[in-house]
Amino acid sequence: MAQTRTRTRGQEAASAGDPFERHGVTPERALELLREMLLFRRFEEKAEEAYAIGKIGGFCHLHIGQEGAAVGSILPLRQDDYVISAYREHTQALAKGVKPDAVMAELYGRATGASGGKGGSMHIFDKSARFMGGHGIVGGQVPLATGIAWKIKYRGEDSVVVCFMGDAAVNQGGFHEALNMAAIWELPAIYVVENNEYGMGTAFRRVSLTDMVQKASPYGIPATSVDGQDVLATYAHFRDLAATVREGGGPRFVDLRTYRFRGHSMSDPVSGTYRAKEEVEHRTKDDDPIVHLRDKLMAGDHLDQAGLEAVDAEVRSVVNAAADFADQSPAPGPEALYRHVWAHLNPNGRLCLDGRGESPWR
Amino acid sequence: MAQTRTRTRGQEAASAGDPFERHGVTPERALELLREMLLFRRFEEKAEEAYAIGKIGGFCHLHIGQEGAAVGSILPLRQDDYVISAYREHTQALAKGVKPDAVMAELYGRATGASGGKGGSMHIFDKSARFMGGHGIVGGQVPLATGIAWKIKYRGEDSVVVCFMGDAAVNQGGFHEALNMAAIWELPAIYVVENNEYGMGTAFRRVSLTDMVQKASPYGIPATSVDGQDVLATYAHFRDLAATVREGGGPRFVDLRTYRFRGHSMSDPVSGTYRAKEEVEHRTKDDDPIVHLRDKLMAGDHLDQAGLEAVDAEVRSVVNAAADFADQSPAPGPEALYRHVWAHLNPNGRLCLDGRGESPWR
Amino acid sequence: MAMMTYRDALNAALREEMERDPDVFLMGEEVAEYDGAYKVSKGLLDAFGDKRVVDSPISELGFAGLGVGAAMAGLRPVIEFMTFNFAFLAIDQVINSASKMMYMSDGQFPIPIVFRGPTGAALQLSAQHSVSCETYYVHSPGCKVVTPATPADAKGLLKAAIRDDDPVAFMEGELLYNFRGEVPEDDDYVIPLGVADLKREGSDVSIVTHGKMVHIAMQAAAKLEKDGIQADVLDLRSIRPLDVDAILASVRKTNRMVYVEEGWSFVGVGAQVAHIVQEEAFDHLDAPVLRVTQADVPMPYAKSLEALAKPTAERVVDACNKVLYR
Amino acid sequence: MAMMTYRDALNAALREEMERDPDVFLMGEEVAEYDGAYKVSKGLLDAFGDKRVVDSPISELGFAGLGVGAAMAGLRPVIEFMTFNFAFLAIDQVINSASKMMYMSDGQFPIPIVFRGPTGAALQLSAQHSVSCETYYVHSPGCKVVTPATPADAKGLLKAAIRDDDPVAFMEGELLYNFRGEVPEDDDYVIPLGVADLKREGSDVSIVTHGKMVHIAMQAAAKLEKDGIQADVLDLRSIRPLDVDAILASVRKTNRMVYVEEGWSFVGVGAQVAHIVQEEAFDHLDAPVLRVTQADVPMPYAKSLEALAKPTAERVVDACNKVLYR
Ligand SMILES: Cc1ncc(C[n+]2csc(CCOP(=O)(O)OP(=O)(O)O)c2C)c(N)n1
Ligand SMILES: Cc1ncc(C[n+]2csc(CCOP(=O)(O)OP(=O)(O)O)c2C)c(N)n1
Ligand SMILES: [Mg+2]
Ligand SMILES: [Mg+2]
Repeated sequence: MAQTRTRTRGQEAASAGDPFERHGVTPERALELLREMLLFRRFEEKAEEAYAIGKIGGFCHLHIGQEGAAVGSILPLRQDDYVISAYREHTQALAKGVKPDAVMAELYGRATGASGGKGGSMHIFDKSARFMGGHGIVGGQVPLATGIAWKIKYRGEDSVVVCFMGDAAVNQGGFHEALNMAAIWELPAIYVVENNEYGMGTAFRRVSLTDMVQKASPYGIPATSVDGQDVLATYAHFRDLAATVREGGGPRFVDLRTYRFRGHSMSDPVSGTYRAKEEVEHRTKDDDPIVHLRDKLMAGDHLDQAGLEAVDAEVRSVVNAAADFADQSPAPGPEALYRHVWAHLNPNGRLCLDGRGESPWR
Repeated sequence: MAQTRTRTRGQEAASAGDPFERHGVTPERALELLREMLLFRRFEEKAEEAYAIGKIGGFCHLHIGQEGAAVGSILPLRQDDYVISAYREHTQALAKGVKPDAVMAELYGRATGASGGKGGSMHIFDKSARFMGGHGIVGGQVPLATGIAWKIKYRGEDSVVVCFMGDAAVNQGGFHEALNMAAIWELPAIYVVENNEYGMGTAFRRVSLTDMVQKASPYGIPATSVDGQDVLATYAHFRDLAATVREGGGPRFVDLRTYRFRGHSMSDPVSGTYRAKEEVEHRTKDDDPIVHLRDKLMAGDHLDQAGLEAVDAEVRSVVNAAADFADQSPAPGPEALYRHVWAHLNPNGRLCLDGRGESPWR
Repeated sequence: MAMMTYRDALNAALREEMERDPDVFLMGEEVAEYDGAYKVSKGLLDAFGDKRVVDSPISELGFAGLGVGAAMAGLRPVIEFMTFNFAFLAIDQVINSASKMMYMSDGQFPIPIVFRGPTGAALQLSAQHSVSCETYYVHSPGCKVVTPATPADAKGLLKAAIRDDDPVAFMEGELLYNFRGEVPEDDDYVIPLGVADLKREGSDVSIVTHGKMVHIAMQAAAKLEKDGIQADVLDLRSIRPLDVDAILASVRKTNRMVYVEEGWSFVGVGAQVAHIVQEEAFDHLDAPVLRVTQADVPMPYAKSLEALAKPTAERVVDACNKVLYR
Repeated sequence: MAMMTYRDALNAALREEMERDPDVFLMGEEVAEYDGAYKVSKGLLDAFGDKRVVDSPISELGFAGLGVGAAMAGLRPVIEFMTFNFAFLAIDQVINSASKMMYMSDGQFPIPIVFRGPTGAALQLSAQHSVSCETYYVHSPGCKVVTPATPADAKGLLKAAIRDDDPVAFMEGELLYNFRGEVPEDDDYVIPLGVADLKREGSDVSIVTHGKMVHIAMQAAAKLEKDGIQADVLDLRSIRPLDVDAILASVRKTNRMVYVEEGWSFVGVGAQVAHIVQEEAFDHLDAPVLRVTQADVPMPYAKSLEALAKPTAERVVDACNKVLYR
């Protein structure tokens, strides 16, 4: 089978030399990646704060710890490439170019949010950024991604679609159906498992006898594995993959190994129930994608403490501005309730049938 | 991965010797297998006739050509093993011990049918024979089989369940979900694809880039492939597999290669649209499981023409008796309409709400 | 006008819309090389090629979702379910993705998709192949439901459904495919969704119905006529949008209504229509609204039982007599 | 009697039934090591071990089907859906397998299975996590639907559902889990399915409802009382079987009815109940039956919109006033 396993960590240990050169990423670009990761970290910390004081409601799934995976996989993409994801998608949206203001306002449920306040944390959409959501049914976005890839090929375009999912999503039947169709029709899709080893409280090894890279083998889709905590390796990996897929190489499957530093959602404890405290502490301390890149940049003299602090201050101000923007934005007014259920006002018949008499579609 | 491919035909060509000895099947047993296959062939030819004159209605999917697959996989099982299948299941039911009378009466829609005339061709059930249906949603029986296997393990029994499906069913998500659960819980199930190369008019190679044996690889389920037109090889294969699974070896996946000699259902032409006439003629002529075994038995002097004719006459009389039984059986009466929708008469509330006032559950 | 079958009318609608709009494509099991399990897509592969007429694997959830994704990205898919019975596997993508996408995204992603195929029973296909699926699709906002009864309606409504920017569950009838009727040949023969059709005019009782049951209703009306009873037969044609005005107009005229529906009664479409009528025409009703539906059982195989389970013209006549206190 | 939460009452029911019958097991996502996403199964893994309290992969179609197969073979599975929103993926196995199996097999294979989990909205979970799923399960014959509103009902009805030989969709409420009330401790406290409960007695108007909305109805009744209006609040408790007699008795007394339901209105449960009432108590109705439901939109996230979308006590009061012509 067409399976290669790129154990990036292993390679790195084996081969010496400059990590930037090795991955073909300039230090300047690496600094941009650092800035993005830091922005995402601060953004989510802000969301965490806002949730605690009730400004954000519902479910809120943080991506903290997984920033390297988002940045490394999405930054190499073009503006006209598509990204689609599940419900842990704030930073993926940001990486694809959705404005921090719009994402934060969505979390706050405001009319200025990316989805007008109707979607919330799990349903961030931005058509102009080609960020295709934000989906809450585990695995539900995978067939959608196949459809987006279908459209790209149908129209003879050279975009690609990158579809993110969690490790638990591969146990959904729709995943299999969608990958098989992408394979037989050679669609330009990259299916990426953000493999943080847990689906809520269930360790992946408890629900699978095989490694993640095996999951695409019945479809003949080439699969690779890459360390998402190493943003340079991830960046290089996706840069190369996107080029291959763009040139008509057909779909790819990636086991993007990472770790979630927070609980599954805001109500889930970080550790204790299904992950030992030691495990979480160890991973959080020793496997932080931001720390990894910072250290490399500093070791190569591309960054010093002052530079780091400047970046941090800058992203903090972006985040604070986003929070202020959200805070000051209006909640959607009552006229929004019935808007956009249907594409057009219907001249005939009734579309809305709740007997309330408030809908223009009555 | 734990995959072995038993290309039975290849082996056969390579190794010489007595086919009965090689597969550990006595000529006496082989004669029984021949008799069963012949019974099934005649049974289905009768059904074909009955359909043509309107005694059987609805969909009717014949198994003609695939008798070796049914006989070779089911005859080695014990009475307390379970079999479950899709809608092309007449001969599998017979092989598991459902009476020809009951199967034929079911096809005729009579009260004496295996399912009281309520199920028809696609839904043959016989609890006492542990024949678990007869399911019409492609792939739908696969999770059910996993559940039956779950019960066997739950109760600490040593039965196995054999689950049949067509080659198209592996493209259903439920197949994947069900196999994964059987794998992680080490359930005593044998999942068998009756790989007749076509799902209706769609050749398997058009909807899969890989071979059938690949389909279980993400679950770590050992997979084998066997020639279903060679009933001796199939018998030996399933005898050995059932023993392994019975001893706690966990689930297995089998690519049981075969060929459908008739159209998909009664309205589908045998050849011409999606299968070339030459292909069908060649396979029908040169790869008939009954002919294969007959030739081996005759070559080994275990059977002569008179013997064959005697067997044929005997099974024809069984089939004719079944048709007579069906013909003379009553159609289910009106009292059957509302019976067995619910397990018990409900003392409270209404279960049946069609406003007709005819149901005892009103 | 041309005489043609319901099947050919659907085929013509597909063909014309595919010619008109290169973004329209057809995908489903056996739709291409096999010309469709019920031959609705006959000749379309030859006419449009395998990029636009596509045989899918048996993966209902997957290809329904594929269609929704393609619609998000700007295409106008027509997804054929071989029958809606198999679409229970795909309904998550219809309800959770297609029907909610535009709302969740605040209008950014309309989903112009048609899910089409037969609903309801044919002959002796038993429990798993005979479900009338309207209720499952019409309950959730965001999805339109269309149920043509005649060849002309099949053509005009399918063209409207394909041009519509919302998801549409377009429900045909296996037993209707061979039904023949006059069909306008005009390329722009589009019947707007939400306009009921008074298939027969009367004054004594309103028989309201949709889909295949229109023909049962017409038979019942003919029988009633022999008894001097004149029935309105109102074919809703689409259940969402629902032509409430036409329903109320008929009931205000006749003061009595019978709803005929192929599927199960409990929370069926007729229950909702009855509710609307009692709410909005309370003082006009001279009798309770009655319904004629499938027996509240899974469809049995045996011919004898199947006949008892299905709604019949006789049952409709009985119900009409009842609301007429005859 | 003991004061306990709805959550603990469900837990007690599971525990008692698992002790009573070794064939009962619980399977679902996070039900074992995590004690359940909503902690309904707290402590059961410790008490019964990992053969009987089983964490499944996220494979709703697969483990629902597994449950049906196990039930065919003689076990009594309780399958937890983390919420019924996710069960759209599994509904094929509920409708096409569980609900039809006994009929298709002419009584050979009853399916004693319970599918349970929360239905309807919690707080700000938006479109894909807030659907009230009753209609999808109650439409097809062969499946019972139970919707407890109080801790005592939760316990007594879940025990009944587990002992029942038919498939039961047992629909809880995320917002009910912390609700406290008196619960009989008797091991044989089983509430028969199909018996509605008059949660409050009045004479002026019948508020009929089920599930979480019972509490909204009670609030509305309290408000109405201040205006001198006495309302019956009838909690159906199960939708199939349906206690038609209790509904009719209440309406025959008050001559007016309002149905309150958490979900969408179009072909909702209330439409069916309204239909039955107008059919069977036509002459007793002094006003049309009105309904209070979710707005006919997918559930929006923003607090402001969510509040508008959900049914409220005020809306129920308004509807009552309307049927009272006040
Ligand atoms: C079909 C479905 N089942 C269950 C859930 C509830 N749920 C939400 S997230 C989740 C775990 C998913 O884990 P994984 O795919 O690994 O993603 P991660 O949360 O780790 O990013 C579950 C069970 C759901 N949203 N959809
Ligand atoms: C979910 C579902 N989709 C579609 C169908 C219609 N259908 C019935 S049989 C069949 C082909 C199945 O082929 P295969 O699995 O290879 O089995 P075979 O008929 O060859 O035995 C199809 C598409 C169905 N019954 N169920
Ligand atoms: Mg995960
Ligand atoms: Mg096949």
